[in-house]
Amino acid sequence: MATITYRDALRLALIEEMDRDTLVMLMGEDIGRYQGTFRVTQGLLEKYGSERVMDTPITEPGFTGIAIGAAMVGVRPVVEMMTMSFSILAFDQIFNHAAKVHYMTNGQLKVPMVIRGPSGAANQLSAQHSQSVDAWYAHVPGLKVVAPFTPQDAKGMLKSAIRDDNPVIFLEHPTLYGAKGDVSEDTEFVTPFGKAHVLKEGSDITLLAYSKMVQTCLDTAENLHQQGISAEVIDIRSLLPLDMETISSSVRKTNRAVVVYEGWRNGGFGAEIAARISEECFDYLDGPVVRVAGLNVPMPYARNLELECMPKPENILESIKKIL
Amino acid sequence: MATITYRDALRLALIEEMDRDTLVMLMGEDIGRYQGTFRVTQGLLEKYGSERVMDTPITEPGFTGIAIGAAMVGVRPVVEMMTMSFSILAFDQIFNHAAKVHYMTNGQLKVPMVIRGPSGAANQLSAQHSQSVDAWYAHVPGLKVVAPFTPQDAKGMLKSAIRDDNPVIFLEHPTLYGAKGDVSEDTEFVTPFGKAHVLKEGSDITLLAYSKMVQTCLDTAENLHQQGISAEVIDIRSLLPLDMETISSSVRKTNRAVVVYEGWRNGGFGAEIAARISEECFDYLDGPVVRVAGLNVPMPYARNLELECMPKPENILESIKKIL
Amino acid sequence: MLVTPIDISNPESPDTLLHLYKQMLYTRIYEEKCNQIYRSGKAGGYLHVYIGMEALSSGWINALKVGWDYVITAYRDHAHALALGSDPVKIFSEIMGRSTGLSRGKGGSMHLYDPQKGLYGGWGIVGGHVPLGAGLALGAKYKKEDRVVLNFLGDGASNAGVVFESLNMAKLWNLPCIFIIENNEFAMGTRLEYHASDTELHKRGMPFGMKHERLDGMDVLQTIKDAKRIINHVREYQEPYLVEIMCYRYAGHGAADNDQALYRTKDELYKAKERDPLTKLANLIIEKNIATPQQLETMQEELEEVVEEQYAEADAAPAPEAEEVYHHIYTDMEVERGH
Amino acid sequence: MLVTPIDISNPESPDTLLHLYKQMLYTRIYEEKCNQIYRSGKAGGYLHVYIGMEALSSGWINALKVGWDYVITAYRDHAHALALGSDPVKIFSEIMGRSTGLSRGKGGSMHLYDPQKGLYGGWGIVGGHVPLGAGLALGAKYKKEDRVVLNFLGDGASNAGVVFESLNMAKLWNLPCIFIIENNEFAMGTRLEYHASDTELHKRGMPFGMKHERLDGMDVLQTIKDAKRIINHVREYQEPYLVEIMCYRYAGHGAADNDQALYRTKDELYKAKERDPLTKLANLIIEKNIATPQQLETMQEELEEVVEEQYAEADAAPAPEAEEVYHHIYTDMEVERGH
Ligand SMILES: Cc1ncc(C[n+]2csc(CCOP(=O)(O)OP(=O)(O)O)c2C)c(N)n1
Ligand SMILES: Cc1ncc(C[n+]2csc(CCOP(=O)(O)OP(=O)(O)O)c2C)c(N)n1
Ligand SMILES: [Mg+2]
Ligand SMILES: [Mg+2]
Repeated sequence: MATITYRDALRLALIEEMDRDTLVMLMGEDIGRYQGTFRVTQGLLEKYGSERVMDTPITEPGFTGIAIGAAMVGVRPVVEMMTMSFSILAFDQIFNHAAKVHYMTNGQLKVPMVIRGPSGAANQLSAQHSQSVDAWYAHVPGLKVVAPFTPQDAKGMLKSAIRDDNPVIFLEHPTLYGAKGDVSEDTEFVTPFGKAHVLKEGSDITLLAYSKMVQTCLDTAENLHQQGISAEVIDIRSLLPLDMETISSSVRKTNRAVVVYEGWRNGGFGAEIAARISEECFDYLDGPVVRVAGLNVPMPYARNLELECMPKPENILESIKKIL
Repeated sequence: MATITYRDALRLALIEEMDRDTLVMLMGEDIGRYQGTFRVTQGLLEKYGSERVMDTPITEPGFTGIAIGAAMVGVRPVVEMMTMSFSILAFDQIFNHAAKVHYMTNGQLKVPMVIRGPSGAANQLSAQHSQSVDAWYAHVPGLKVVAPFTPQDAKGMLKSAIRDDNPVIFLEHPTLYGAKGDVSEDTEFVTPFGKAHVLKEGSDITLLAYSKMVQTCLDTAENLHQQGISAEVIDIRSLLPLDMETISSSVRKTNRAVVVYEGWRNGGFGAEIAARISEECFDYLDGPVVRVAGLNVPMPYARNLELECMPKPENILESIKKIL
Repeated sequence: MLVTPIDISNPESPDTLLHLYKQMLYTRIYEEKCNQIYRSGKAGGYLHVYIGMEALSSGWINALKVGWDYVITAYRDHAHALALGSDPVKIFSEIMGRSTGLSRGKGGSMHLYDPQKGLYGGWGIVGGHVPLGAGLALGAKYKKEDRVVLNFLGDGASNAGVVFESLNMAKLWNLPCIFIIENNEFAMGTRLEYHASDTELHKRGMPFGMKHERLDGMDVLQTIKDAKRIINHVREYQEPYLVEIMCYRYAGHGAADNDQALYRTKDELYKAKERDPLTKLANLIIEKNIATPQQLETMQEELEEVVEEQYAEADAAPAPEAEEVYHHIYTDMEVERGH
Repeated sequence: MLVTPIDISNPESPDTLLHLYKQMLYTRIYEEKCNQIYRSGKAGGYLHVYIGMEALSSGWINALKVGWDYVITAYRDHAHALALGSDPVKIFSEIMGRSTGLSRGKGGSMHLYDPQKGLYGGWGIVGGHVPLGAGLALGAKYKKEDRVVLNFLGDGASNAGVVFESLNMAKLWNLPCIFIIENNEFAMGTRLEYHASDTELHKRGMPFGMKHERLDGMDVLQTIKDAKRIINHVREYQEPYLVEIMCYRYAGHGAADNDQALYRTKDELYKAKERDPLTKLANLIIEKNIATPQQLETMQEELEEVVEEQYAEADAAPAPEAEEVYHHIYTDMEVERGH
C-alpha cells in the first residue's frame, strides 16, 4: 500500500497496464506533450513514445471513432476526454457504434476500449463544461459505466476497465484528482465491476452514491451519527452493471434509502436506482426512496449560484426528515 | 373536426403555422424535393419555396447548429430529423448550446425552435435506426420534450411547439404516421404542454405511457376489462414538463401504477416517472410502481427478435400480477 | 465460390475478363434478387442495392490482399461482401433475419460483417463508419502489419463532419487508408449539387495535403488499374489517399424508394444506363471474340439459377431462437432480463 | 466610452491612428487586469485573454456596422466585447460572477453576450459555435437584412467536423458569413503542426468553392484594409468567406496555464513579441510625429487608471441572489425546484 492521489492512482493503473500489454495505448487532447490537462498522463509520452501516447486534434467524434476502429482489430485504446462534457460530441460514435457492434455482429467483433475523463462540476467552469454525463451513458446496453470515488478504486477499476473486452465509460471527478488514499501496489490488484462497496455500516438508513457524492454522504452520516442515527453508506461505484444485491440487502436492513447524485435531478440515474429499490424492496420500505440531486438547472458561473446547484449534506438532512 | 392521419395532422400544423408566421421555416434532409422520408412535409417546398423549406446536406450537427443560430435572431426553425436516432449526432448542439443559452445569457437570448422526427422502433430498421431517445432529452433542463400519441395531439402539440420560445424536442413515432383520428380544423386550436390526458377512466390500476405505448396500454386495459379489472389509461404526452398532478391524483385513486415505455428499461424515463410516483404517492400505493419497458438490448434485425424487445400487452399483464 | 476474389495480375486476359464479367453479373443478379426478396416481404427495414456500381466493388476489392486487408462501408454493402467472398447464402440469410445469417439475423442488410474476409461492416449512420475505417488503419499500423483499408463512403456522406476530422487525422498520422467516395450523384432524393457546394468531391483532400483523384467508376478495367496503383502506393508509402469515383445509382435509394421521379427524369436514368459497366465489359468480351452474346446469355441463365438455389437454401433456414435476443450484448456478462 | 468602435474611414489619419492605438492598448491593459483578477481568486473557472492578438479584434470589428452586424466567437472573447463597445464594468462583473455582469454572473468569462451590440457569445465547446454563426447569417438573409457575421474560431477549432459542415452549407446557401480563423499557432498545449495535417488553414475553403485567404494579423492597418474589403464583398455579393489570420498567443492558453515551457521555448516567445501589433503601431505613431513616446506612456498610465476604476466599480457589486439560480431556464415556465 502507498498513500497517493486519485490522479496518481489513475496514472499508475495506466503505467501498469501499458507495461503488461503493449496493445494498450492512449489517445486524447494534450495528453502527451502537454502532459494532460489534469496531469493524469504526466510523463507517459516520454515513457512510451508517440505511437502509444497520441495527442489528437480537437475532434472528439473523429478520434473516438478511430479508437473504436482500432479496438475492433485488437488494439486497446484508452481515450481521455478533456472533460466528459466533450464526450457527448462523440455520443453517436459511442452509443450507436461502440456499444452496438458486438451485438450487431453476433459476437464476431468486440470493442475493448476505455473512455475516461472528469464528469461533473469543478469550480466555476460554467454551463458548458460542468456536465454530469452518467445518466446518458448508464442507459446504454453494451457499455459499462463506472465512477470510482477512492484512489484505490480509481486504480483498481481503471485496470479492470482496460482489461475489459467491452467499451467502458470511466467517470472521474475533477474535484477528486488531488484526493489521497491508500492504494495497492500489487500490479495484479483489480477492482471488479458490479460490486458496490459498503464504506460504513449502519442500521437506520442507507445512503447511496457514487463519485464525489460519496463524500457528501460520508459527511452526512457523520452528522447523523451525532444525532444518534446510524447510517449505512454505500459507494455504488459501478453504475452498469449495478450491484442491486448489495443495495437491496442494505435497504432490507435499514428500511430507508436515499440516493444522492450530482447531475440534474430530473431523469438522472438516481431515478433508476430509486425505482429499482422500490421494485425490489417495497415491503421493507418505511417510506419512499428519497433522491437528493443537482438542481434542474444549467450550471451557472457565479460561485454562490454554482454552490446552490450542488447537493450538500444539509440538503440530504433536510430531505430525509420525511422518512426518519 | 376531420378524420385524418397523424402524418397529415403534423403537416396541417406546419401549414397553419407557416401561414400564420412567416418566420416559421423548415430544415432537414430530403424534406423538400423528396417530400420528406415519411412525407410529413409533402408539397411544402412547392407551397412555400426553398427559402422556407430547406433541404440540407447530411450534417445533423451542422444544420442543427445553423438552426439554433437562426433562432437566436428570431427565425423559428422546425428541424426534421429523418429519424431521431440521428439527432444524437447533434446532441452537443442541442443540450450544450440550444438548451443552455437562454440561461447563460440570463434571458438575453432565446431559441425558438423545434426538433422533430420519429423516435423508436419501426419494422426491422436494425440497431442503429431504432433508437428511443426520450430518456436522453428529457434529462435536459432548458428543453421541452413531448411525444404525442393521437393525431389530434400531433397537430395541437406541434402547433404549441412552434409557438414556443424554447427549444422543443418533438418525438413522433414511425409506426403512428398512418394512424387516423379526429383532428380539430380550428387554426387556433393548440394542445398545451404539461397536461397529461386521461384517455380512459378506471378505478383499479393506472396505466401510464406516451407515444406508441399508449396503444399498448389501451389494449391491455381492454383485456383487463374482460377480467373485471378497471384500468385508467393516461397518455402522458408531455415528458418535460411532466404533469405529476394528473398522474398522482390518478394513482391516489387506483393505488396501483404501471409505467410503460418503449426504450431500454435501464435508465429510461419511466424510471423517473416511477420514482416520482413513489415520492408523491407512497402512502397510497398498494405495491411498487411497476415498469414495463423495452429489453436492455440493442435492437436486433430479425423480426421475431425485434418483437421480443418491444413491450406488449402480455408483458404488462404478466408484470402487474404482483400488484393486483 | 463464384465471386471469390479474382486473380487480376493479368486483367486483360480472356479468362480474367470473363471471370470479372461473371462476378459483376452475378452481383447484379444477386442484388436484383435482394430487391425481390424485399418486395416479397421476406426482408424488412431498409435494403440498398449496388446495381450499376459493380465495377467499383469488383475493381477495388479484387486488387486487395483479400482476407488480409480491411474493407468497411455503409449500408449499401452486399456487393462488398460478395466480392470479398462472403458466403452468399449467409448474406441472403442475414437479409432475411435467419439463424444462418452472417450475424444470425442480428444485423440485417445494412449490417453485414465478415471479419475473417476483412469485412468490418455494414454501418447505418451516414459518415459514422468513416473514422472507424481510419481506426482499422491505425490498428494495422500500430501492430506493424502492412494492411490497407478501403473505406467506402457515399457522396452524401462526404459532407459529414466526422469525415473531415478523419481525413485530417489520417494524414496527420499517415494511416494506410483509402477513402473511396462512391459518387453516385445522389444522397437519397438529394442530388449532388444540392448537398455539396462544390461537386468535385475529391477536393476534400486538398486542405489536408492528402493525395486525391477523381476517377471513372464505370469501366472495371480502368478501375482495376487505378486501384492497383493506389493500393500499392498506400501500402508502400504508408499514407492515406482520397479517391472520388464517378458512378451512378440506377436503382432507387433503397428497395422501398418508389419515388425516383421526384429527383430524376427517366431520360437521365436512360442516359446513365448507357454507361453501364456490365454492358461495356460484355461488348469488349464479344468484340475480342472471347465469348458470344449467346454464351453470355447462357452464363446469365446459369447464374440466375445459382442465385435462386442460394436463395432457396437461405430461405429454408429458421429464424433465430427467442433466447438469442440476449446473446452477445457483452462479451462477459448478461444484461438484466425482462421488460 | 474608450473602446467604442472607431471611425476608420480614414485609417491613416493621426486621430484614427491614435484612437486605434488607444483601443488596442486599453484592451491589453484590460486583459492583463483580467489575468490578475483570476490570480487574485476573484474569478474562477477558465479565463482566456487576447494579449498579442489585439490587431484582429480592432481591425475587424471596427470595420463592421457595429450594432447591426453580428459577432460570435469562442471563450477567448473579452476583446471582441470591448471592441463592440460592451460596458467594460459589466464585463469585469461577469468575469467575477456579479449581479451587475452582462448576464448577471450566469455566463462568466467564456460566455459573454451582448446582443444589442451584436455580440452573440462567448462559447465554450471548441468549434461548437461555428454553425451558430452560420445560423446568424442565415437569419439575416432569411429576414432580408444586409447584416454580415464575423465568425471567429481558433486554429485548433478549425479541425472540428462541425466547422467543415458549416463551411459547406454556408457556401451552398451563400450565407453572408466570414469565418475568421485566429491562427495563434496553438490549441492549448498542441502546436499547429501537431493538430493540422496541412498548416495552411485557409485551404479549408478549397473543397467548398469558398473564397479563402491567409492574412497577417499583427499589423492593424493592414488588417483594417483587408477587413473592409472582405466585409464589403460579403455584404454586397452575399457569399461566405474564409480567412486565416496569422497571429500568436503570447499569454498562456488560459490564466491557469503555467506550463508554457511544455510547448514553446522562451526564444520563440521572444521572437513572436517582436511582431507585437502594439509596438508596431506605436513606432508608426512616433515616426509620424503624431505623439511622443512620453505621450504614449502617459496614455498608458491613464488607461491603467481607467481600468483600475472600472475594476473597482465591478468589484463593489454584489453576487446574484440565490433565488436567481432558477431564473431564465425557460422563457415561460419554471423547473421543478429543489434537490
Ligand atoms: C446521420 C444520418 N443521417 C441520415 C441518414 C439517413 N440516410 C440514409 S442513407 C442517406 C443518403 C446517403 O447518401 P450517400 O452517402 O450518397 O450514399 P448512397 O446511398 O448514395 O450510397 C440518408 C440521408 C442516416 N442513415 N444517417
Ligand atoms: C469540444 C471541446 N474539446 C476540448 C475542449 C478543451 N479546449 C478548450 S480550448 C482548447 C484549445 C483550442 O484552441 P484554438 O481553437 O486554437 O483556440 P485558442 O485557444 O488558441 O484561441 C481546448 C482543447 C473544448 N472546450 N471543447
Ligand atoms: Mg450517393
Ligand atoms: Mg489557437
